[in-house]
Amino acid sequence: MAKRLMKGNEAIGEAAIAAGAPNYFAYPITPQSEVAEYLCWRLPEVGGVFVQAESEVAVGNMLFGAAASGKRIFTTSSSPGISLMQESLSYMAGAHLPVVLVNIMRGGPGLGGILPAQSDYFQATKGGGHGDYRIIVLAPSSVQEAVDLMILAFDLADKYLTPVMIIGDGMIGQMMESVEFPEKYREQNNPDEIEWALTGAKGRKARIAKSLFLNPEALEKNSFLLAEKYKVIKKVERRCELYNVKDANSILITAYGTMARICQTAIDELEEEGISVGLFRPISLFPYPEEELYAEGIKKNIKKLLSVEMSTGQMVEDVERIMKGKKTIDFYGRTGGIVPTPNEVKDKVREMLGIKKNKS
Amino acid sequence: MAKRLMKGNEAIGEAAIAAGAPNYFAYPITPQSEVAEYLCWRLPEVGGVFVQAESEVAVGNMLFGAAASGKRIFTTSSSPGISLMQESLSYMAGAHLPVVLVNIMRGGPGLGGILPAQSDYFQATKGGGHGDYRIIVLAPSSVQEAVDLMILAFDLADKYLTPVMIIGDGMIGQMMESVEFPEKYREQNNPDEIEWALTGAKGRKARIAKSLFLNPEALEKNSFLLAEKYKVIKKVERRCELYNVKDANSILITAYGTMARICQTAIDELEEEGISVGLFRPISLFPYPEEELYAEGIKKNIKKLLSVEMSTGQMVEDVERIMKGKKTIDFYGRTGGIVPTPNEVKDKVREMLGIKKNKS
Amino acid sequence: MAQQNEVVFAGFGGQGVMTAGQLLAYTAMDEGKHVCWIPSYGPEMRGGTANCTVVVSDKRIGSPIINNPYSACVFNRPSLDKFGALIRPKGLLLINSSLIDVNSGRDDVEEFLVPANDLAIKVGNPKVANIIMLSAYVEITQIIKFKSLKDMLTKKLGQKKDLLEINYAALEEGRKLAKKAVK
Amino acid sequence: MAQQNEVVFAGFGGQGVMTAGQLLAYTAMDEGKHVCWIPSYGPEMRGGTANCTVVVSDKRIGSPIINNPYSACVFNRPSLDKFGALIRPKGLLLINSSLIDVNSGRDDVEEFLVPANDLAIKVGNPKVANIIMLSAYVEITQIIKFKSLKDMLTKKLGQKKDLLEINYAALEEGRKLAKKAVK
Amino acid sequence: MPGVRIDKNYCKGCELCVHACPMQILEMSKDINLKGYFYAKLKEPTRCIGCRICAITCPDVAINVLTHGSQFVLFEY
Amino acid sequence: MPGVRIDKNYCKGCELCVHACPMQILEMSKDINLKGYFYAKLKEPTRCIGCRICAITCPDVAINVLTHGSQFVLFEY
Amino acid sequence: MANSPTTIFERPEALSTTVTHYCPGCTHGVIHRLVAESLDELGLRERAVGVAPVGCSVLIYNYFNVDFLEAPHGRAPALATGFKRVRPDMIVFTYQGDGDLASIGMGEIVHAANRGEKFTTIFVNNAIYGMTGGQMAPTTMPNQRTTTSPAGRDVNLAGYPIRMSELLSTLRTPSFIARVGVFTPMEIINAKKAIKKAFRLQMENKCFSLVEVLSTCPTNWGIAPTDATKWVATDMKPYFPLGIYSDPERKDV
Amino acid sequence: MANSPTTIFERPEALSTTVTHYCPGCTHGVIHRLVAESLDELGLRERAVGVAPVGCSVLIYNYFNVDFLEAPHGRAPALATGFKRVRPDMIVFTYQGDGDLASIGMGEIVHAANRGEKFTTIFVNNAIYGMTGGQMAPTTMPNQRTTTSPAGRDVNLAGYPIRMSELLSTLRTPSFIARVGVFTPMEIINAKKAIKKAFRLQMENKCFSLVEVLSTCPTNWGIAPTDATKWVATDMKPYFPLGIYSDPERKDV
Ligand SMILES: Cc1ncc(C[n+]2csc(CCOP(=O)(O)OP(=O)(O)O)c2C)c(N)n1
Ligand SMILES: Cc1ncc(C[n+]2csc(CCOP(=O)(O)OP(=O)(O)O)c2C)c(N)n1
Ligand code: SF4
Ligand code: SF4
Ligand code: SF4
Ligand code: SF4
Ligand code: SF4
Ligand code: SF4
Ligand SMILES: [Mg+2]
Ligand SMILES: [Mg+2]
Repeated sequence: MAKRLMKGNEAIGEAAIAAGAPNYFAYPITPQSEVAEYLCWRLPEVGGVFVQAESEVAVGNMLFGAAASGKRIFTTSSSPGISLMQESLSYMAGAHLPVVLVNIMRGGPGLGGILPAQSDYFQATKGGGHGDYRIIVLAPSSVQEAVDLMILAFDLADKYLTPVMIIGDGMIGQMMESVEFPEKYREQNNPDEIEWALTGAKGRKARIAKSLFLNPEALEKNSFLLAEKYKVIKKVERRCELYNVKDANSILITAYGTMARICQTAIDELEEEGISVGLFRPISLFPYPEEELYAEGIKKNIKKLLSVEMSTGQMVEDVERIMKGKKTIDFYGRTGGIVPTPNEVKDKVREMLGIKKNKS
Repeated sequence: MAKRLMKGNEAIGEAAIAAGAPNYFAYPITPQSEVAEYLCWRLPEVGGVFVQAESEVAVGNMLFGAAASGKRIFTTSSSPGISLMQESLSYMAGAHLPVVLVNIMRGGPGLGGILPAQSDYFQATKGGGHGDYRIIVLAPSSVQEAVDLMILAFDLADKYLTPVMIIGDGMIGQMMESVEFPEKYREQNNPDEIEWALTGAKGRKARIAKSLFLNPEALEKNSFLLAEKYKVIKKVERRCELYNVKDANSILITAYGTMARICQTAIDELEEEGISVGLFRPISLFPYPEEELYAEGIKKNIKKLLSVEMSTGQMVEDVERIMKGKKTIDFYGRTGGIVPTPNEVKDKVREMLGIKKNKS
Repeated sequence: MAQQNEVVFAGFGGQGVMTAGQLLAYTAMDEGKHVCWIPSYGPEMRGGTANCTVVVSDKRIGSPIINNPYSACVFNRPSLDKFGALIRPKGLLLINSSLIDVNSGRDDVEEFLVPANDLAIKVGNPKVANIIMLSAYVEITQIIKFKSLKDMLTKKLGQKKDLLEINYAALEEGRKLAKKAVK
Repeated sequence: MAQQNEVVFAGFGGQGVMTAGQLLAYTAMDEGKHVCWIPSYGPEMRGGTANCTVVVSDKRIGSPIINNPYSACVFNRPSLDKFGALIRPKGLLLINSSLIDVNSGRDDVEEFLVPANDLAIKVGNPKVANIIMLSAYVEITQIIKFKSLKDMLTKKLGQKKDLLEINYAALEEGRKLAKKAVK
Repeated sequence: MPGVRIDKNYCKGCELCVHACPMQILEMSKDINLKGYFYAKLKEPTRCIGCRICAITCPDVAINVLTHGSQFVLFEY
Repeated sequence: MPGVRIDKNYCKGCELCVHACPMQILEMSKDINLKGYFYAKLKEPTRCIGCRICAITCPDVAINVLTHGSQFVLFEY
Repeated sequence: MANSPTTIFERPEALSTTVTHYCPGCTHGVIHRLVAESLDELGLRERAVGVAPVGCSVLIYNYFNVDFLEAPHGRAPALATGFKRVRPDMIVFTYQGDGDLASIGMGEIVHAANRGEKFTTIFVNNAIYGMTGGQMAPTTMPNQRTTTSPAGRDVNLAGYPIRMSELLSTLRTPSFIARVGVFTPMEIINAKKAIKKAFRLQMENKCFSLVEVLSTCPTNWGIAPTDATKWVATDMKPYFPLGIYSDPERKDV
Repeated sequence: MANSPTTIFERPEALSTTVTHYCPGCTHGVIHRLVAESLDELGLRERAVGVAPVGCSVLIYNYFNVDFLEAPHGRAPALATGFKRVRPDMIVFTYQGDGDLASIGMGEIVHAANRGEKFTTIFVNNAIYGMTGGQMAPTTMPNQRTTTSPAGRDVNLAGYPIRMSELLSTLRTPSFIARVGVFTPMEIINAKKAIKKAFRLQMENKCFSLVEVLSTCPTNWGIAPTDATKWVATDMKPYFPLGIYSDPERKDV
């Protein structure tokens, strides 16, 4: 299909249609309102469903209801809105329902600001809701990848019957890049072919989509079932990308999303200075590519690891856990809408290597 | 003061009064509705404020408003209710407001069940809301400790201007034990003596309690301010208790709350069998007593660590991170309202030591 | 008596098993012992059986959850079936023989039959079956002083003279029976 | 031309700087280049200045955020003050001399004065100042073929004949001026 | 000739039907059902007019109403 | 004799006052203020009746109204 | 053959044979049956999806032969909206208590009604939080004793009971809104009519429909079932007048 | 001394001298001033606490010499409740847009009003989400174009605009509820009266008070400020009738 120049927010909306999920429930919030502004006219064109809800609490629960139909459905929001969906997320996870959520992160906590941030990593990966559950979390670093991961997200949601969240910083939503969509758009799921979908108790026992188990044995069984599911996901759904990784590396940077691209530029420029740095970019944040990171980080040419984030330090805790104290791990972060620039990353790397900053 | 036999839920309510915080906003939910049923008649007696809100979303925000007055205020709830407070929690943290919340945890995810659980550890300690913030988390293991930690919680909230959460499993709320309260109950704060409290712009500039910073530099400044705060808290507010820790220990158990007491019984009985096991009980879950745990866990007599939780495994991730891969860490958990019994813990320990289970 | 004693009170909702347990706990506390009372709560509550466990100990109490309690007072059949089996060997079992016509069938526990409801009706109020059972339990185990229990009742019931009388009577009935039983 | 070229379009909201940037990005993409267009968004938006950065490259683009862009087209004074200083040495700066009566004062960048508003009024529509500026920029840098830009405009404006005419005229004006300037 | 069938094991002894029956021909039995409830029973079967009022009143759907042959309908339901 | 003072730097040029003035003695100036807005100004000061309508209409509180000596009050406000 | 008996009243097909967990005399049971009968009589059971609330009726799905969703407390209308929008061919209903709908769920029900979502809500108003042990609800009567208003609801601190049918019928979007009771056989008959009509209107894709049913909670009211139905008639009905508050087929409301 | 001029209209003390960020002609500015004047005239500024919404007026605290709280979107009434309950001696008000109050904040405003919380709400109804760029609000007029209803609000999918004053005045708890406008000088004068009365009633600890103000959003409506005020008069006013909907001092409402 021909390349198109598209804003991330619009591309995300179109990607859902391509994935056979033209069913959207949302509440406006900067910096991702363009998704709704795009889909409100685009979805009717393709016979989809567009609902502007009264709140994000309602959105989370509309998704819950719609998901039980077996059709693919999704929402997009930003940090404060996602916080309001935590109860329903916990319910959907507990009821084993597939749903895709996109969080175009803005600065927090609280009302914070509307500029790009990555400070919802903990909320997304550790579970902001109550109870023993996790959700799959994917982090695109370009508009094209946002499109590809959207489509993947729906497949994973259906495969594992779990909520899947795409987290991108404000830049992913706001920037325009060229994107390609699949030649053939996917048909919507046929509920009648889905053994758990609520289609009416016709000629079969009634089906129930629920998370209540008054009998503790049953509730524990459900929680262990979830735990098993996450084990499998951790085994087979880890995704990451390496950049400029070679024996010459003295430092390995970990960064995800747009932050990783910025590090790439810093890495290229450092290479010219004769400083060789590798980049480990997790694409799936849950499951975290633990083995992969460890394998790279443990290499003896790697003196230190550096986690670069648009936060005061969240993913770095996972990097520490995974590296088991085998290497020193440094952190560089800006937050609240300020994005670390390639220069800042370069300075940090030089500092770590005890190299004097050459004028520039 | 004379000992009183009290239900945990009621003792928690009385403790708040003792702490000079007779201001309560809540929405009923099992297994902690007794707090409201106690305070609805008890607070009027002491000239306090009792408000049954329309929802937990409202509760979180009533707390937000009330906290800005400078008076001590609090709520109690259980897992799903706490999930609904995440947005407001993030706001209060961002606005540097003191507030105390109690989560009498029940089985989850979703509606789950109403029996005791510890599956909200991640939500509480990693921040279920959006943005760069943390909250102080304390975990009592007896009704008396629940009372003591309630009083401490209000002091910490005022000291650091941050939300503080007490998490206890359903048992803490339901069980009756003897408790003592301070001889002298604390007076309520006097707003006029608090430099940040909203008392009316009389003869001074207007004060604003907010979390919005449209200027990214300002927002980052606020986030770094929070980060600094957490650094200090991590340094000076770590709390834990050791039980039966000695050189004879071959295994160190980590457990918190009621779970720790159950482990104590198991430990006592194992000791009689000649199996020596120590217990590390974190009292503050954030900040986690990292140095303390490491110091105990690293001792060479300790073959393995065992994290026992009423969950499918949450705190164990912190134990792993803290032990830096220096020791193998095992996990035993029951969840959904099922509480590991001393026998199960004993069996697990024997299994870890490769000891055959002696009939019992 | 053991350094730590555990007893389960179990029966239908409405048979006053929770109160019986609380009375024991209050009294033991006043005698300076460590106590822990924990109810069963949750699904089984509504329209079903209720039970509580009371732990009385000379030292700080560990697990509030007891797999195999030392003793139990069972007020109805389901409770006997459930807890009869759980009691520790050499343990103690009081059975409300007014409503339960069988026994635990265990030979490793001491068993006492207490026709609590019949005696209650005899003293004039079916509601005090729980007091009769409790008083018998206290007499047998001496876990607390009989006098302390009486004082506690007096304290709790306060002014309600007539109620007090019936409860005193109930205490006596339970005690008499236990004395006989223990011979 | 460098392997990667970055240009900032900056001015008041309403001066069409976003559109200018997007036109460039669309065209460069059609020429098979890697492109990234990123707007400034946030507080400054409402009633303030607006700007966007366009990165055009032969290889995959790294950071969408550019500290020191190669070039800038500034439409008003605040934009000159902000971006004039950021441009890389040997960089390129186009100044809307209709509204800006000073220059960057830098001797290490190539500077061109484009009286965009005046020329726009001349061709009959003050709104096409952005097209004039863009066309001048393209002529100078040859970052894309002039023809491709014209085709893109044709594609975007489609039927709107009269508008098209004015835009063509704007393109020519910008180009003429640039040719002169570059001599 | 109409009649009602009360499934005593659905009955929870709430007595609503007893109070509702226009003929006052229902009563509570002296003995209890499996769940331990005193259940409702028909006192004078012959006087039953098959009006179904007891049945529509019962929260536990413990009552069926039958009739032999034609049955006048007191109300549309 | 009443008069109005318009602080042109508060003015955003919305023209609401111009339309509101019962005497139609306000107009928009040809030049702009610091913020780049064409601001409102008094066309015929002498005809101002000091009714305050322009002032209460202004969303940006750019207008003060003064008077010398007594001033009849068109409306309680 | 006058001697082969014909059944003139029996358990509806849409109801399962499970004995409910409801307390003796709790009229949740009657309301369940009315819903089941309506689904059967309109032939909707096989394409119906119910949404359970959090409240005593959370287990409603155990008592119906109908597909069910279990909503978070108060959010049933949002779930119903989500499901119905993607499956407009199905028949969707929520069953909610007064705490669920009128307290925590206020936002969701008002907006679902205002958008004119094509589902049916059965609103069971028993003036109390039954499941959690009898706390005060927004519908609790003035001076009514509850576990969180032991001295009776103080209208000066907690305000007056909320009348949802009146509140919702201020919305301009067409809807069917009625308040009925099940405290006498006569009222049960009327309640049945209203509930059936609510479903019929959904069937015809006409509008959002809601039936508020005054119900009892003998357990938490602390009175006998027969006294509970009397209390509804004497105390609740005067404050919560029965009737049709909004009807797409009647313009004069 | 007829030649020393006396000021008969000037910026109220409760307003700061900061130039607002509002678009030209946005009547948020007028409403701010009316609130400030009321506080000054009643002598309440020094014991007042405002609660800012999330919406274009989120920065309201920059424009007042009054203590302020900044609420999460829609929750201002809950914050006001919390603050006022612990400081009944203070004067508390919320300032909320229609998205904030009528959409996400529906539950909080209805329950605060129903509990009869003693604070004042200024409800700015401009039929759109201003701050986020002009999306549809619950109050958006039928067929009104917005960024999420580019073809105009479709009442069959999104329902009709919600009339909050009518909805809230169905509550039995005493309250003062009025709808006013600021689209002509005359209406501004009436609006001032209503807002001042709302604060006076709070001062006297009488009841909850809410004033709904029909406001403009020239920017997102895409018309000139002067046309915007006309549109309020011609299009909004007929659907949102002005007047007093509930008044503790008048029983005949
Ligand atoms: C978020 C959340 N808050 C609170 C609860 C606890 N809770 C369960 S049911 C209920 C109220 C039930 O009352 P009502 O809706 O009137 O139903 P009823 O039991 O009276 O039929 C509450 C508060 C919950 N489960 N979830
Ligand atoms: C939880 C949450 N959801 C959404 C938003 C985004 N948001 C900010 S303001 C607003 C609506 C503003 O509209 P309105 O309340 O009418 O105020 P106005 O700008 O029109 O004055 C929205 C949806 C947010 N900040 N927080
Ligand atoms: S059918 Fe009518 S008459 Fe017969 S028992 Fe039932 S209520 Fe009484
Ligand atoms: S109404 Fe039903 S449940 Fe109640 S007594 Fe009669 S038969 Fe039994
Ligand atoms: S005071 Fe009245 S007359 Fe004078 S300018 Fe203003 S509106 Fe016109
Ligand atoms: S109303 Fe105010 S802002 Fe508008 S033009 Fe007049 S003075 Fe300027
Ligand atoms: S508690 Fe009340 S509402 Fe719940 S089942 Fe029992 S009687 Fe019915
Ligand atoms: S966007 Fe609309 S509401 Fe917001 S300031 Fe501008 S005109 Fe006013
Ligand atoms: Mg209820
Ligand atoms: Mg608005």
